[in-house]
Formats: sequence, structure tokens, C-alpha cells
Amino acid sequence: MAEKVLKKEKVGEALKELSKFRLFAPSKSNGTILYKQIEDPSDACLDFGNTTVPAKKIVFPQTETLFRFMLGNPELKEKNVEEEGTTVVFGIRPCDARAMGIVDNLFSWDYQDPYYLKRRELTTLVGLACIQPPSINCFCTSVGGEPFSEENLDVLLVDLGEMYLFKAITEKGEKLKTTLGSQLDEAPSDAVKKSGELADKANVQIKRTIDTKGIPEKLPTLWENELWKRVSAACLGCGICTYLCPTCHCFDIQDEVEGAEGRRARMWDSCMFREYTLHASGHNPRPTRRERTRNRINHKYSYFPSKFQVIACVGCGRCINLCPVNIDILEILGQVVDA
Amino acid sequence: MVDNAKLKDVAKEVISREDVRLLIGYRPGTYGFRARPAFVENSDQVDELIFSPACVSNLSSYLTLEEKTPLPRGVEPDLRKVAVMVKGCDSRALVQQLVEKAYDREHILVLGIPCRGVVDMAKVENRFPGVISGEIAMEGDNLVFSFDGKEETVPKEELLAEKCKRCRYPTPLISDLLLDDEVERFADDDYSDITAMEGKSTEEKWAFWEEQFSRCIRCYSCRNVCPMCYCEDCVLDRLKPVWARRSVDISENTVYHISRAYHLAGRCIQCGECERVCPVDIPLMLLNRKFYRDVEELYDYEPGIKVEEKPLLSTFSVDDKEDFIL
Amino acid sequence: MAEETREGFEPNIVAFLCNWCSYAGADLAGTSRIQYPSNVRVIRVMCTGRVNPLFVMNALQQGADGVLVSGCHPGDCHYMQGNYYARRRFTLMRNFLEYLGVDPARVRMSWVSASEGSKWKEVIEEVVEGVKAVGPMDQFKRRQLNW
Amino acid sequence: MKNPYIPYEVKIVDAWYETPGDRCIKTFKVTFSDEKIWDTWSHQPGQCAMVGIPGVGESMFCISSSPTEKGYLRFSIMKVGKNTSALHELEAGDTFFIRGPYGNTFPLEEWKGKDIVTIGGGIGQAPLRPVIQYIRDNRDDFGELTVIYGARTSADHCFKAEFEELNACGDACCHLSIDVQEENWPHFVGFVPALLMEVEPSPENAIAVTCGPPVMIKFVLENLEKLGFTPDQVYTTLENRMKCGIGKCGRCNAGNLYVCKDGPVFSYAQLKEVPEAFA
Repeated sequence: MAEKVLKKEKVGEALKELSKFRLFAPSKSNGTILYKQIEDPSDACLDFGNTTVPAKKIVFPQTETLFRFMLGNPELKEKNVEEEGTTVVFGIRPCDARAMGIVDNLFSWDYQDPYYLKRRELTTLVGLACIQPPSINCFCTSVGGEPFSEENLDVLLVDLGEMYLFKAITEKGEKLKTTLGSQLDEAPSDAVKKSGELADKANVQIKRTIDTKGIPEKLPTLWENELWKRVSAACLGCGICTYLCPTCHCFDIQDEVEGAEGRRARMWDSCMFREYTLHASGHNPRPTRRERTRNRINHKYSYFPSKFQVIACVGCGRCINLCPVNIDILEILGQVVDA
Repeated sequence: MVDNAKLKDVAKEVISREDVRLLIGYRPGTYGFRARPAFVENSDQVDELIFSPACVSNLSSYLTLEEKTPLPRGVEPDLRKVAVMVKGCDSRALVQQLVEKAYDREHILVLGIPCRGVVDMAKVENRFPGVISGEIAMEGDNLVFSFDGKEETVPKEELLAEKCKRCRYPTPLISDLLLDDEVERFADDDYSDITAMEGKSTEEKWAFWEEQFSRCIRCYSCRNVCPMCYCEDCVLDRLKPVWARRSVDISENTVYHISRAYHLAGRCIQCGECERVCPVDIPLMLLNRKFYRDVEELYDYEPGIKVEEKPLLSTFSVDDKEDFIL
Repeated sequence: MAEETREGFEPNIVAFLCNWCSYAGADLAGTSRIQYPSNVRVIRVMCTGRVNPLFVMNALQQGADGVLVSGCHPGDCHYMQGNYYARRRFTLMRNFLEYLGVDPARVRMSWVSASEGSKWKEVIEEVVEGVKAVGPMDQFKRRQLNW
Repeated sequence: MKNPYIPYEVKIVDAWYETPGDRCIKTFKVTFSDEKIWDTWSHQPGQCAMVGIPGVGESMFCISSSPTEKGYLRFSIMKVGKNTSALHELEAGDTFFIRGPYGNTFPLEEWKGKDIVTIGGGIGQAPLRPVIQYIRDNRDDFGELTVIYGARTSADHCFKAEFEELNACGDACCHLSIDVQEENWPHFVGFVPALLMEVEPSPENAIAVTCGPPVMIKFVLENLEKLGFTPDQVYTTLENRMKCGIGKCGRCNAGNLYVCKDGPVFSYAQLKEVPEAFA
């Protein structure tokens, strides 16, 4: 089968074509790279490391309505996700795509979460391979990912300099390939080989690593270990590490009323907040940041693997890059290994 | 520049004192040029302590951040002092906390660090990308970066944090031990950024702030890092009544940011931590400094200078300006 | 577009009135049959010092186009000093809202005593005129459409 | 596919106060507004439901009626927060919303033929009530039933009339306690764990179920061990803050167990492996 490429001068055209769907791409806002719904292709910015906020916000919005109602009326109007229509995420990094696959486990476990799953179904992920690790704190190779990982992607783009190799991986990807038809060109004969070389080079450029083997089994034995006090001492209890984590999926549910209209909505929540586990009685089973940090690490590296056989961390490095006080999950895991 | 050997000696002496239970200082970070808070409980741990232009955190936040759990029956609370290392700007947070009687003066032991400025870590990492481990030192008006076995010198004004370029109080205003010679004021604030913003039209102003606030993800790091935001139960977390809903949209985000900034009116001491920690780069100091300037102009008040001062909004003068009142 | 919405625009004004002066003043205006614009919704508080700036923001969020805080003249406060504290608070608040791009005409303050029924009328007229001139509050009002 | 976040409307058939005071307890007897829902609804003792009012919120409560009590569900709710206060405003004829049933159940099938001891404190009797009721309605399947219950004062006792009736009809042997002596109190005075030692139930072919405040549970578990109960003979229920009730929102975990999905019913043998269980 002949491979296709997307020439860089045609990216704008391709985005224009895709903007007939609900199209998201990285975009620069005041120096911060964030996913934004793209109507004008020039808003997109494909020359980026990784977005500050992960792509999870597209399938799992920070705030979303579950249903609406009028006060005193028993009729509850369910939010129809179908209406949002086909969605394309253009330029998602392989780690963020992998994270969605991990979170899928949770939202389809036993009870099916209709909002998340419907959105996942409607969404096509066009990945952009990491020629270079976006940050020095990338450690995807330690947790089962790769800079060129195709896992969970529908299309993988590889930057070959003048053009992107366009690799359709799934049926959704093939469909997108058809949609883009005229914007794509035949790939030069060496494109695939070149991409393979780049992949090998990218892998060795990941500087920070950790051997995660055995951590899920070891964590429960370290419950009362003094390391938790040490690693959480500087914690401010903010939500950066969790909100910006592509696999963190906790949410809160709140009712909101305006006049006679109301809605029940869910919004991201963070296990690092005191209110997260606070009982109405005032009792808090996780009273300090020590317990909360312990829970965060355990959830990612022990509880989640024990339920779904996969570590709930993709090594994107966001929690390390953006922690205000340099709490470093790799250092914590290192201490777990050494303990 | 503080001599790190001397710093360790002093720290060792302090933590060995019977009336000190904890010393909060800085230690090297886990990657790049970073430094991070260090919590020293015994003299074996002082060797990791450092001070360098990478030590940006305001450690006075930790004095009010400790979460206390009920003590087991028969266990007495540990009332010994907490020693804390503070730069000039950080020390003003201590002063303001004392003005508000957040804790007793006897509760703390202040190790003052006269400071010639700290770096803006984002600028540093832009300048030297991909460095796994390195150190920063200050020599005269230059910053010296050592990494991968080499050294590079950069004039300090290129990489200094913005707050340092406006710093009026480089020497701590409160201290029990001063770790270096006093530093003369080397900068001042002309509020040019504030005046520029004020010069815009109403529409331009809102367009600017709407874009800024719409990026906010409400992680609350700006609140949590703030040494002056120490309410145990924040009004913005309350469920009854709800002042700022948890849903993230422009309306609630605006209310969150107005409330946060307003609660710092006459209290913000310009350490710039909120702006530094914001993951989506909202220019929060542009909000705080507006209040700072107004308070200075209208009431001739500068927070965090004198422990004996009364908080701005719990005092008044009969002659306060009121030209806008009908 | 803006012109269209402003045509015939009747703003909602929320007024926080102190129990001892301004509320009585507004009452006097009523009993004296002084006609004043009906755009105002009054919330009685014991003192202007009790008005939390969060009240003002909440009103603007919920659909008020303007907010008025009114109390006793300086020196006349029933609680001696409440209005002085309020004055500082709202001076800063008003400057700040203006800085964010919320027109200062939306947040007003006045001193109206219990005997100033006619002043109450003037104040309300001025507030309503001011808000009419800047149009409906659209900056951070809750937008239900996004639900 | 039914959307699990959409609750059903229920109508209050009857509502009454069990106890007075600031943290009063009110019992609601409800039925579905849409009778057809009964065809698909089935719950077992120990299971919970999300109870709430649109516009206020929802919280998780145990269903305090047994499936053998047909045609209605019961909830006994203590007034502590925003949602419970709003629920307490409701009277017979009013409606609220529920979704569920959620969580696991007491393994009553396995308990058949055994003696059952229930040990409850305060509002902790609510999840035990369906167990007692279930046993009464299948009386021949079980051995002796011993009910131990205590609250701070006699006024704080829930389900008073039911205890009296239980004793009178001979289905069970009830032992009641209050913390401090009151006039005309004929029963035990002291804490529940002490009453347990006084009653001294035999561990032979027996199951103990306990529910109540954390401190009480802690000492009851200790005392049950002293009496010779092995950890797999002892059951309790956990509670944590919940939002979704279906294992998604993340907050109710105790160690690697989601209380809403893997619980709320756990054997002491299970909980001994979970360090966070009694936090």
C-alpha cells in the first residue's frame, strides 16, 4: 500500500478541510500552548513541545453538563453529546493518546459512562510523533510508551522536515485519509525508512528513566514508610499535578441554578484538595498532604494497575515540569524502588 | 552573595538548638537549574542546604500551611520554633502575617538573606534547554551558569525575575540572624505596566482580561502558594453559600480572580509567587500590583513593612477620598 | 447591534441600603410620593460596612447591570464607623473593576440620610442614567447558553 | 443503554423523625413516581442509592428497607450538610430523586443457618435494619438473632418502636444502651463495645455485623476478637464521600477498593488488608 505524506505548505489547506468537523489543534495563547477549537487554520501551532493542558479536556471537558431541568419539574433533559458531532484532534502527542486508552478502562468499567464514551467514539486522533522529547522530564519509555507510539492513535504524523508522513492506523484514520484526499501526496520511497530512523533516534533522546517493574507490588508494603512525609513536605495542595495529568480522571458533581433553570454538571476534581474526601460530618480520611500525595502515587502506580493491569501514568512529565515546588514523581518512584 | 558554607554552619547551629523543631530552607532541585524547599529536622540534613539565585520560592508560605491532625491522648503539641530562610521580599510576608496575628513572633526564628535577585526559571530554561543538572551563582552583576562541565556568564538583568527588577526591599525587614551584609536598594517600581493598562479603553481592558481569565483551569496554585492566603477554610471553597462555582467558565473564573486579588488588597507584598506558579501564564501580578499602587497612592500605605501597623481595610481615615460617592 | 440593545434598555439595579439612613430615605421618597425610576431592587442591610464585595460581584453575575451601595453620611453611621470602612473597600473595588474593563458606572456608592427622600430620587436617576449609557452588563454575567 | 447519571423520581409516602436535635434523623418511606420502575428495580440488604434533589445535589445513603418489604423503599437520613438539610424539609407527598442500587450486599445466602449478631450505634443502625428485617421475613432460614444497639441518649435511639416489637414477638433478642444514665432507663448504660462484652454472644456458627461511628467500630472489632470471632465472621460497612456512585469519580477509595463498587459491605478479613480502611 502506498504511503501518503502531508506537505507542510498544505497543512493550512488540510486544516481548512478538517475544520468542517469540530477541529482541535494546539494553539498559542500568550505564550502558552493549549488545545483550541480551530476555525482559522492560522490559529494552529504545530511547532510545539507539548500542550500545557492535555488533550483529555476535549473528550473529558473540565466542566460538562450531565442534564438540565426546571425547578419543580420532574423532567430531566439529558445532555446529548451526539450533537457535538465528529471531532478531530490534530497534533496530539502519542503520550496523550495513550492516556485516553488508559482512561477508557475506567469509564467503561462496569457502568458505562455515556458522555465520555460517546465523545471518544466521535473523536479521531491525529498524532504527531515526538522527533525530540518535548521536555527533559519526558519519561514515556519507562511506562510503556514511546515517542513514536501508535497506540490509540488513528493517524500518526511524522515530521520529515518538508512534510509529514501520514500514517493511517485505524479505520477512522483511513476515513480521514479519504477526507483529505487531494491534500495528501504520494510519499517518497525513503519516507518510511527515514521515519524509522527518526524513531530510533527519538527513543535514545529520552534522558530520564525509571524501572517501573515491581513498583505496583511494592507500593502497598510502603504504606507507613517515612518517605511519604518527606516527599509531600513541600506540597502546596494545589491541583496542577492532577489537572494537567492526562490520565487523572476524578470529577466532582455540582448542581447549579439560575432563576428557575438548573443543571447538574460535573467538573474536574483533584485528590490533592482537602475538600476532595472531606465528609459532611467534618471528618477527613485523608487529613494532610502526606496522605493525599500517597494516594495520588498509589492510585497511579498500584490501585489502577491492580484493577486494569496498566499503570495510570504515561510519562508526559507535566506534573514535574509545572509543579511549583519541584515535587518530582520520578524522584518519588526512585525512593519507592530504593525503600 | 551568601556563602553556602557559612549558611550550612548557621543552619547546623540553629537546628541543634533545643527550642527549634524545624528549619525551612532551600536545596537543589531534581532537574535543570531548579532549587526547591528543604525541611530540615536534624543536623544531619543541613548539608543539602543551599542559597542561590535559583531559590525563588517564598518559604514563608509554609508557616501557615501546616495541616494539624488531632493529637493522640496524652501527647503534648510541639511548640518549639520554626526557623525559616527569607529573602527581602519573603520577609515582608512574615511581617504582614505578624500584622494579621497569624501566629506569635516567638513561634518563628527568621534567617534573613539579603538578596541581589533571583532568576525567572522559565527564561533560564529557555536560554539553556535540556540541561539535566546545573547550578547558578551570582557574581557582581552577572549570573554564572555551570552545567555539563562548562560555565556560562549572563548579565543578570536578562534572566532576573520581573519582581526583582522592581524590588524596593532587598534586605529582609525582619530577621533574627542576617546571613550576609545588607544590600542597598538597587531598583524601584514605576508602575509603568499598570499605567499602560489603565490607559486602555474599557473594551480593550476587558478583551485582554477575558482572554487571560478564560485560560484559567482553577488549579488554585496561585492561592495555595500565596503566603497571605492562609485561611483554613477559603471563602471560594465554600458550598454554602457558593460565591464562586466550581464550574470553569469566564464568569466564575473572573469572580475567582477578582476575589483572590481583592483579598490581597493592602496585603500583597509583591513576592510574585502567584504569577510564577501559574501553569497557564496568567499575569496575576498585574492584578495585585494595581491594588498595591492604588493603596499606596490613596492611603499612603505599603503592606509588610512594620509589624506594628494595622491592616489597611480594618482602619480608615475620616479624610479618605470619596470623590466618586454620590 | 449595541445601539439596538440599548434602545429601550431598562437596566436592573441592585441597591444595598443601610437600615438606618438610606433605607429610611428611600422609604421617605415612597411615602412622600416622589417618583423615581423603578429599575432598582432594594436589599436592606444593617450597615454599608456589612456589604461584602462578593455581594456586588454576585449581583453582577446574576444579572444586575449596576449595583448601588448606599448608607449614612460620614459621621452619621449608626455603628459609628461602618460607612468609613465601606468607603475604603468600595473605592478600591471600583477602581479595580474599572481596571478589568467593567465600566465604573456599574458600581456606585452614595450617602443618603433618612430625611433625604429627594436626594434618593436624584441618586437613582443618576445611577440609572449612567448604566443606561453603558448598556447591559455583559462582561462576566453568567451565560446560560453555554450550558 | 441507560444513562447511569439520570435519577428516578420517587414520591414520599410517609416521613417521620426518628430523633430530635441539630443532627436529627428523619425516615422517608418512598415509592417510584413511575410504577413501572419497580419491574426493573431490585436491591439487596446492604446496598445504597444516590439520593438527591436537582438544584441541591445528591449524596449516597444506604437503603434501610429490606427487599422483602414490597412496594416501598426506606431511607433514614441524618441532617448534617446542605443536601440532607434540604431533604429534611420534605414531607409526605413531596418528591425527590434517587439512582441505584449501588454497591455489594451482605452475603445473606452464605449466612443461612447461622446465628446472627448485629451491633449498631446511632445512625449506624440504618444499614443493619434491612438485615434484621430480611431475617425476620425469612425467619426459619437463620439461627438466633441478637440485636445490640446503643446511642448517646434514649432520645437518640432510632427505630425505637421496631426494637420493642422485635423483643415482643420473639424474633430476636434486643439489647439497648445509652451512654449516660437517665431516669427510668431499664437497660444497659455505657458504650456499645461494653454492652457487647456484657451480652457475650458465642462465636460458634455465628456472624457478627457492625456499623456505627468509627471509634465504636474500632472497639467493637477488638472486642469481637476477644470473644473469639474470627475476622471472616465479622462484617461491617464503610462510608466515604461519593459523587458518582459508579466507580468513576475516584474519591471514595480506601486503598485499592472503591467503597461504592467493591463495598460498602466488607468482611473484617478483607479490611485487615486495606491500610486506609479505618482512616
